Amino acid sequence: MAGFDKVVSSYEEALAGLEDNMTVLSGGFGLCGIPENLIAEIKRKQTKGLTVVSNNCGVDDFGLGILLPDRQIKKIVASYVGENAEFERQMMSGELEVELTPQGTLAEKMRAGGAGIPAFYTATGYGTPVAEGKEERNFDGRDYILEPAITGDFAIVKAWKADRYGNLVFRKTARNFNPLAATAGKITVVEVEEIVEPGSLDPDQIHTPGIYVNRLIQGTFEKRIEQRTISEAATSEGAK
Amino acid sequence: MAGFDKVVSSYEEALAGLEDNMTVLSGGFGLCGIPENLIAEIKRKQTKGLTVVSNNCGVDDFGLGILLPDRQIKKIVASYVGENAEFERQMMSGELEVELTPQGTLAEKMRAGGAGIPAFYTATGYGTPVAEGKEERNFDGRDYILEPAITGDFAIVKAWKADRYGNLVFRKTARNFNPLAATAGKITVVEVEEIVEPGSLDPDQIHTPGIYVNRLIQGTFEKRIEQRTISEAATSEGAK
Amino acid sequence: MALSREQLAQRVAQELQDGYYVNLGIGIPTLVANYVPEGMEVMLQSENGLLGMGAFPTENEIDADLINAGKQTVTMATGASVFDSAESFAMIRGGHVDLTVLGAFEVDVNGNIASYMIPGKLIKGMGGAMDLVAGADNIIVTMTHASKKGESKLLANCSLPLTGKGCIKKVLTDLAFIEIKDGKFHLIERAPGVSVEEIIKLTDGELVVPASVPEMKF
Amino acid sequence: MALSREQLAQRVAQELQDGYYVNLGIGIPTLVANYVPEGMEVMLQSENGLLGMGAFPTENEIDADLINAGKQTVTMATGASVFDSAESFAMIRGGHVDLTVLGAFEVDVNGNIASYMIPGKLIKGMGGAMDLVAGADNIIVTMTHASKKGESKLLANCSLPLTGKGCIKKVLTDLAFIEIKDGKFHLIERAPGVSVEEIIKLTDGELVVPASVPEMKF
Repeated sequence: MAGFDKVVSSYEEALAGLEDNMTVLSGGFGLCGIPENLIAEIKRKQTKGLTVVSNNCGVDDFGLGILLPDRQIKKIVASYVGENAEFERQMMSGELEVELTPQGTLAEKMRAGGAGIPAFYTATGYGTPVAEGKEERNFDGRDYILEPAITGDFAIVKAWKADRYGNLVFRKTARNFNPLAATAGKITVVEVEEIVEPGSLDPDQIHTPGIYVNRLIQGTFEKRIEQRTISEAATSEGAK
Repeated sequence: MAGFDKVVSSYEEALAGLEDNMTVLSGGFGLCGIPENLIAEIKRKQTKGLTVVSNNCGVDDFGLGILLPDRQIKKIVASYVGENAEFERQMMSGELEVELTPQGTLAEKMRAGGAGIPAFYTATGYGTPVAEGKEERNFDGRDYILEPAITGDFAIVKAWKADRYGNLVFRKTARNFNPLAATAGKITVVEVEEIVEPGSLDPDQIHTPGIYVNRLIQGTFEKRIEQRTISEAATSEGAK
Repeated sequence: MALSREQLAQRVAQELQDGYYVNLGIGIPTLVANYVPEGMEVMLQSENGLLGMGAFPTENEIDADLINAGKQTVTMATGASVFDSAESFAMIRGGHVDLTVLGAFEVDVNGNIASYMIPGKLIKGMGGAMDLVAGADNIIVTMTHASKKGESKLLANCSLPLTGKGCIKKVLTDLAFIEIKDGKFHLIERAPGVSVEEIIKLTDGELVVPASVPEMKF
Repeated sequence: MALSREQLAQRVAQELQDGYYVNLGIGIPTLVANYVPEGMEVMLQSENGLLGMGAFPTENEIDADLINAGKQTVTMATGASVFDSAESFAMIRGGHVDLTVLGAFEVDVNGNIASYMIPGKLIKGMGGAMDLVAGADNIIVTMTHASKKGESKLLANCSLPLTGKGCIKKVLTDLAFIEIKDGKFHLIERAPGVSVEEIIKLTDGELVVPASVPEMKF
């Protein structure tokens, strides 16, 4: 099984080879489904000058936000960055370069990067600041802009379960950008809640085939909740 | 449940509105995972002048091949068409227009059609007859061609299971082009082996969300095998 | 009188149809889910990757792996499905969502919308808004008709950076329901007790006013 | 002596590495699976949507829903996964497959390959071949060195319509193992008992021959 066994034994090994000024793609939406221990390892390593591609940049003390205080991130490509005071400070002062990218375009750019498609046209962002410097083109009477693919030196991914071959299954909306980041990293590193033996997962129900995965590690997760919202029915039930 | 219940009661109803000269996208690879009863209904209806988009065109007496004798297909977009004598005759005589498209490009064109992407670049086909008349472009030192998306008036799809809302699950390699065709039809019609109640399928394990499905019907399937290949071990075991 | 947030949501809900797949933005649009007419079913799409969003969870149901696009904990409705972000926006960009409801800072007579950035003040990002306005045929923008200072948000030309160009056809404000076509606003309905004159006064872009403008019904 | 089909497959198998994901074309390439070296594991990709193709099924295992790209009934290996055709070619086009082995009619000194059409005679289509040659870095073409009439298939310029341009770097024929670089064929190994002269005679494109050309070992 050696050839396809992707399991590594430490977070240090998981991110071996990650160097200053590399590009890192990260899965996660808000704090949901983020590779929290891999991010913590990047902080521990003190890798600097990173370009990070991720839908969001965490909060001040969790997720990608923890890489901000030591100025480990040089540039971030994201769709929404509004939950983070230090982020705002660095962005406003020009210390942090921010490339705002529409969420669907960001997802599609990662998919394209993994799928060998160098660029695609989309109507999203036409006529807006996102279109600046991009080719515009009309197809069948509608205007589109050309968006290039994104790839990364590393992709860091959080899945629910994996087999040792790196076949991945995600859970609920913690899936989000994770399968896309997984396809577009030169080295794709995945942390999961549970590793099972090959053959335990139904082949029809694997979200990310192991061919995309280089390294795999089992971790424990805080899974912090950003907006804890309870139904009124529940509150009244809770008061019973 | 009425609003999302996609189940129709007859194949006639399933393909109501299909008219001469329309474009039909079909799932299936060879004879595997083809919407065989929907194809039979098109024959029964005697709809003519169709443009059919499908990886293959069946065999003489099964699959899309049964639409050839009555000249129901005007044009086919496919990647491989080699299993069919009548097909070859019509193609050679010029009665049938054939647009050969690389398999991966065909799949991606359908996906793009469903995803609102009018065109994408791919290296597949650069410098070959497939590139004729298409824009060529260099990205990062490599040459690519521009491929437009495909959509259809109808998509005909075969899935394994569905709930009444049209959430689909495919089985093994009968998945192939089916999920892609499903996204790119103005009207997507799906036939399945089993219809279950909404809530019975695991939301994490639905291959095609019901939003893409307009009509759903339960059928019985011959599932003809094109190349019945048995392992030698099995044969010797069989001889025991 | 100007509509309340709840009335805005109620009026939008009148545009729903049985079997609609709907994407509701953050804020007032979210409230629309509370006013789905009796006997009608709609399915809510959340662009982080969920079709069939349910109610907020009870304490016991809370699941960190199940949130909506506003990052709130949610549940799944019967018949829900989950998918990745590329699939979610394939659905949106490909025009498969029947109705999209979202807020805005400004809208203009050419159907342009500005909703995501106030230069120098607010730069949080567009999230999925640019994809939503580019992908949907049927969009309702909900917003107040004018700022607290009385400055119109229905303009001849948007002054803020655009979220989308030429993609808005329907705007519901606290004062009026307005359609956009041929480079003009068209007054369709007014809020109960709000005069046509008041609407005209607070609308900067060219407004076509028919002889009779019915009041909204609730 | 010219290699047999089995020897061709055996020689290709020597290029395998433990943990390789491999796509094997129809014909001789398919046989490579029979010669995976002891103690090594490879996983076979079948472009109709299967990673981890297993052996042919027994009578009892036959499943019409489980075929390979050659439309043969197959089984799944341990750890297999199934996906749709867009995902399958995302994998191929994105360069994730470690080794691709396929047949051809002609190859030329510029790495061009013709394998899918003989105008006026054979027009079956390219299937996945154009995607495979465009997507893979590491491709081995297997074919006979010359036609039965003795016409070379290793040319200065392909005469048939191309399947891919400038994408082939390794060719294994029944006579020789050849690499393509700088617009020339380079003779790397010869089949046991086959003379360098014979290879030169049957190679139309420019062939670089080193002082000593080792025989293939099996």
